[in-house]
Amino acid sequence: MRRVALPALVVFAVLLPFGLSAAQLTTATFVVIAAIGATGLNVLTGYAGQISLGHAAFVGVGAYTGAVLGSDHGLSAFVWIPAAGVAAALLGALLGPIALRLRGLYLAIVTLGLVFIAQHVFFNAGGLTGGPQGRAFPAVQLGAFDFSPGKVLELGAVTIDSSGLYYFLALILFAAATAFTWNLRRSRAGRAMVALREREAAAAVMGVDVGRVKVTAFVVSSFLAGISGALYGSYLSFAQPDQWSLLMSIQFIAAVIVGGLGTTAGPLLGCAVVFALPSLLKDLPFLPAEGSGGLSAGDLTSITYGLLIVAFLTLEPRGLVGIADRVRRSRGNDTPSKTPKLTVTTPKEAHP
Amino acid sequence: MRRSPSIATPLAVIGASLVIAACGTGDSNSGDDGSSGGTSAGTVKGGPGVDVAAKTIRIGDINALTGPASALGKPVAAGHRAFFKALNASGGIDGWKVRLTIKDSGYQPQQHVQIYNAIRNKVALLDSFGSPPTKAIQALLDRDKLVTTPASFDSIWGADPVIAPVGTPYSYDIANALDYYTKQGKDKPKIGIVYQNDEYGQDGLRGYKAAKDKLGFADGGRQTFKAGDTEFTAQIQKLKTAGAKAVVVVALPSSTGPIVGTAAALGFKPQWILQGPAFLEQLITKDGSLNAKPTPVAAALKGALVTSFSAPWGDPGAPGMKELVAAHDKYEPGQPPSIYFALAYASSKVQAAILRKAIGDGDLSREGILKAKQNLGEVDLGGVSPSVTYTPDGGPPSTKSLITRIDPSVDGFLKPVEESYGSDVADGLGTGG
Amino acid sequence: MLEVRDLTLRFGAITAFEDVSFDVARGELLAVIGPNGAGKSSLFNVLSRVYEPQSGSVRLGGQDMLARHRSELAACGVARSFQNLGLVGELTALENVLIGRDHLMRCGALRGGLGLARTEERAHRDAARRALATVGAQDLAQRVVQTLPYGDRKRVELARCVAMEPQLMLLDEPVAGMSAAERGDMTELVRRLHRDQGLTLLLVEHDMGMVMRVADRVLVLDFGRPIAIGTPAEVQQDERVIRAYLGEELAVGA
Amino acid sequence: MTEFLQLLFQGVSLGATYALVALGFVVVYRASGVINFAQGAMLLAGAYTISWLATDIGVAFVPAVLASVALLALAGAGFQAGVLRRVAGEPTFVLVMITIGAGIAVTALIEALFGADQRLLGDPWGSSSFHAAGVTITWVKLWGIVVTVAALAAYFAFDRYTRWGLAMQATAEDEEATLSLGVPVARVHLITWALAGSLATLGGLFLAGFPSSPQPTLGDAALRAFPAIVLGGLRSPTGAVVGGLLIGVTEVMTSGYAPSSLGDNFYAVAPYIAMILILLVRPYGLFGRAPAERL
Repeated sequence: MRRVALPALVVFAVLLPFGLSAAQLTTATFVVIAAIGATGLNVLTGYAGQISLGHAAFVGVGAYTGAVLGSDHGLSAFVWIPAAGVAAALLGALLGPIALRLRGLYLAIVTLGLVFIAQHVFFNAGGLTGGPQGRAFPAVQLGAFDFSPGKVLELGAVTIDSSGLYYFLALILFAAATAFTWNLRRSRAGRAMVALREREAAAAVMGVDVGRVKVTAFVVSSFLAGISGALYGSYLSFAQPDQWSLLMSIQFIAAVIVGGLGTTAGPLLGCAVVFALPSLLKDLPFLPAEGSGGLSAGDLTSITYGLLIVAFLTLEPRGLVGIADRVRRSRGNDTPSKTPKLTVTTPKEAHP
Repeated sequence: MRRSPSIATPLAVIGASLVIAACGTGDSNSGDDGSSGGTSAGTVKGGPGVDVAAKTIRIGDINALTGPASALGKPVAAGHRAFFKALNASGGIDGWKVRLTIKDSGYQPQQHVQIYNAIRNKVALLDSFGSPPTKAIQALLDRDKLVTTPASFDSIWGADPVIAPVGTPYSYDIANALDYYTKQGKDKPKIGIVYQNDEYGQDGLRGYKAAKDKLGFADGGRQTFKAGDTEFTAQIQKLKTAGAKAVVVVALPSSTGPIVGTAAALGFKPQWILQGPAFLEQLITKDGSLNAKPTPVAAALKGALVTSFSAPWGDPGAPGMKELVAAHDKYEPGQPPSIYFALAYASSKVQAAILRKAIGDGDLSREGILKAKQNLGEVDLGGVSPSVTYTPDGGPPSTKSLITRIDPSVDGFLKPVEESYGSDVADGLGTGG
Repeated sequence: MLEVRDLTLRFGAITAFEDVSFDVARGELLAVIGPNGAGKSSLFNVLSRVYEPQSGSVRLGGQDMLARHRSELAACGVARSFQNLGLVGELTALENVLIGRDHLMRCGALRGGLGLARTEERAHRDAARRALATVGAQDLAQRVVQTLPYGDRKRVELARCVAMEPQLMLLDEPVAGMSAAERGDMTELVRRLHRDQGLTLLLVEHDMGMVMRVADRVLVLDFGRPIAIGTPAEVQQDERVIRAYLGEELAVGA
Repeated sequence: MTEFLQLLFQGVSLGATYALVALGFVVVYRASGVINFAQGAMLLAGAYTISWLATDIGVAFVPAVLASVALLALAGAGFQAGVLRRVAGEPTFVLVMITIGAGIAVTALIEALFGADQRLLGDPWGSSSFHAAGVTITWVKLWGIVVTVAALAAYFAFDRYTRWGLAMQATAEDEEATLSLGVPVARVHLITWALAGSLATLGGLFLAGFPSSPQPTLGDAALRAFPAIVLGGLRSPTGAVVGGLLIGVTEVMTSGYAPSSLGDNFYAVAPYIAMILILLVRPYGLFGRAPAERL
């Protein structure tokens, strides 16, 4: 079953752009770019159980690193894309020690603060970020490949435009990220993360260096966030500091939860729902045309979007992967996949 | 026994895919895909968004009907609709009808890009709401040579040939207003500024700084805030302590109210100078209409100077206003009178002028429309907004400001004091950036 | 090998135990018994550095254990099991045992993620399988732990302790909640580890039958104070021990 | 000095509003371990309901406020019973995510129903004020402080002297044990959510009062109350109040006195920085204690 599924998925992903309209391809590209970042967050939250609402800050750091190195210093995308990951990872490494002291939702709120602090820095570091006015981001140039709008790649009869190029680049990086985390999960560090998520104190007694594992999870997570940010900024071509907002963090965490925490397919599925759904909903035929008075399609989209999250998680708290499991089980084969439940240890405090 | 766990090494995945690097990218022969009836018929050459056989032209409007700017986006969309409905009803442009496609990006750059890619080959002209979203698609607009009218007055637009802003840049408005204000009195008063910490605020600040240097008034303090703040006491207190006689407000209406209200409560009553977007009719009364219940800040706003986008509603001094009000009453009666409606109406008028010239030239291709825009010359907006001029040299379409004073006793609450005010300060500003 | 001196632990006003001192010689199996609330588990939690004692010292092979962080204990040669199981339910038995070998592995996340840690991984998987075989659980390797019966989980946990290759093993109630047959198996297993492999063991247990069968010496705690230490036979005769257990069943024999 | 006093008053009045919002968070968190991200939307809904009743329907102001408090209490309880109860026992973050989804939906619904324009609140105070020791005191701010104090006193009395308060405390300590004692835990959860709705409404009322007005961005203020609850300790009602005041004063004071080298609008992040610094020293907030570690 699995042996057929993976190649089929790859073929599907590769052929997808040729069956989509320009707008749908744009959406798909954003989804795959986001999925790289979500794959990172899945390591931190899904594997290691650390809830972060600060993902947007790392995405932003990656985007600006890419812009400064790629645009201002004219370096190759071979340099600035990885460098974006490294810069974000460094920030992650700095934050790890703070995370060591905090548990559960305390960490969530502190990382929420990180988003606001990062935005403050972005707003005031005008030399790097353009300040409030925002700045342009470089188009990817990989050797002979130019990803700027207006450039096309012709492979025989097939023409791939700028959006398509970004799509494939993002797809390759996403595949690499997924392979990395898949391996990770089945190696020493990944197991240690899961142990940490389930029983932090017990894991430590078993010899797991809890501090190092947490920092590692933060580093991997923010590295992928940085890569995602570099591509996002580049594909979007322009952004202001308020782009890297709490809303973006919430979308990321929603994506990994809706997709199914700690699962391999979760980040991509979740991103497809969270990042593509609003634009898909808007095109529903029964919605009123924009500006035709009454409820606007935009408002209806947001309402539907919020309600879908509520309804979905109420009915299937394990996410999309949980639904896939149900379908499979109802067909009577296969054991349930190992979808972990994220148990936040709610600290019981004594208070006076 | 299970095989040891691994799928292809991530490095291998990247490596393999880079093998294709033998080929490379080239330029696309852009623009001519996806248009319906793109071939020339009769004497007019078609292009994307142009149906030569049916004689229709489609204009896209990526607006902000939801999200933080929706209070402004909705009247803008209504203004566009009303203008083109009226235009089509009166026979269109030499028999050509204009169709409008309105989309909502919620003021989000990412959504804006997605929608742009969806409609770019289906439209001949574009309206794009807001600076950040428009900047996100600017590179794409340049590539597609799609003439675009932004609902945004950033100075920087003047530098891009495909962008056709309809109005005076923010910085010019501030410079003109300060020039006007300082020339009313004999001595040089202290003037402060409160501005929103974003690019809109920054452009206003640019005008303020230029005016301060040129006009030589004293700095009464520069205070910033974040959109959405409700607490302004500290900022106001500092302006008050500095002794500012006049204060420029570069804000959105949701902040203008608290700023002016806080000042009033603290007994600080400077001459307010509001940048155009800082004003909204609902700042004065409950629903923005003349006889509705006044707001708590209405009294404090009385007498404030506003660099308005457009003449007051129904202004008899503006010949174009009659036609505008008629179109409003007939096609968009549900939309309360708004300067944003008038602004959008005027910008649609410019779009119609561009199309008229392109049709006259017999070329509705992207290149033809761009050429028409660059060579359009002056467009008289009937006093609704100061007239605009487009030339191949670029630069701001207008450097003149419509300066008004808030008067809660008139419809629309704005009374013009200068219909088309220009100044040396403004003229020296350039496009910045 | 293990020297505990004057160890005291308090939670606010409540004293968990006070002035506990004892030694465990290399290759010895010392059992700690006592009525509920005597402080046995708290003692374990201090030894595994979960609780911070107010005073006293713990030395292992001459090293000061209280200066170490709890995650360093494994590398110092201390392994422990947990009363309520320290297993990760969603992982397989093999993966759980592998967690116990974390301190013996060297490859970090980067090599692991890039798939460059496979040689090491394979070696440790083999070791983990051997540990599972030691406790007779080799067939459970690929089973997800939360689907296993309780007795099997206990064995997997013991396998993890074995896989940690410790000098000193702390077992917290290894037969609690087991059926009689399972108890017998587990007792035998512990005895084998002790006798055949020469492991040093410290055992907290309620099941006197097991204690009497496997322990070299027994330490009795009551209300946080050591009241007796000696061979099983000596302790059984001790008057204070009998008094402490008054009203509680002192299950001797099986 | 006058300036300092003026800012202090503004800080305290802002802090009082944060305290109301923070208490709403803490009440829910104590009983269920969930941080209610829909608190901002509830606050917004409360402010708009008051505005709608008082200006569109024409209900007198005080009854409008009371009715809104009751309506939002019902809505809170309804959300708990209709949605959250179904997912009881699921991982905390699933519940938190559900509150985020609900928040998005409610905020969009309000915008769809009322439009994005600003509205009048319909309060009797408007911009009226008086002066004391050179400090301008607007009536709406003063009433904000008075109502906050009254609400807090009522809450603490409820918490301390009624059996529901005791039940809430017990549920917070150990839900299973409480259930086994025969305390109707389900009803306790209903009550906490009803309380959260009421407190949010009062918070919304004073955030939307002069010089502000009901507008869709008001809900963001709930985000500023986060530092308050973390500062105080997520489970401590006293902490929420102290944290709220601290954050309000910090915000206004840094707005007034922070050097420009800290960047524009430093005041907006000062609460978060204060929060992180305090958490580094006290990881469970000023009033929280580290939990006994469980293995």
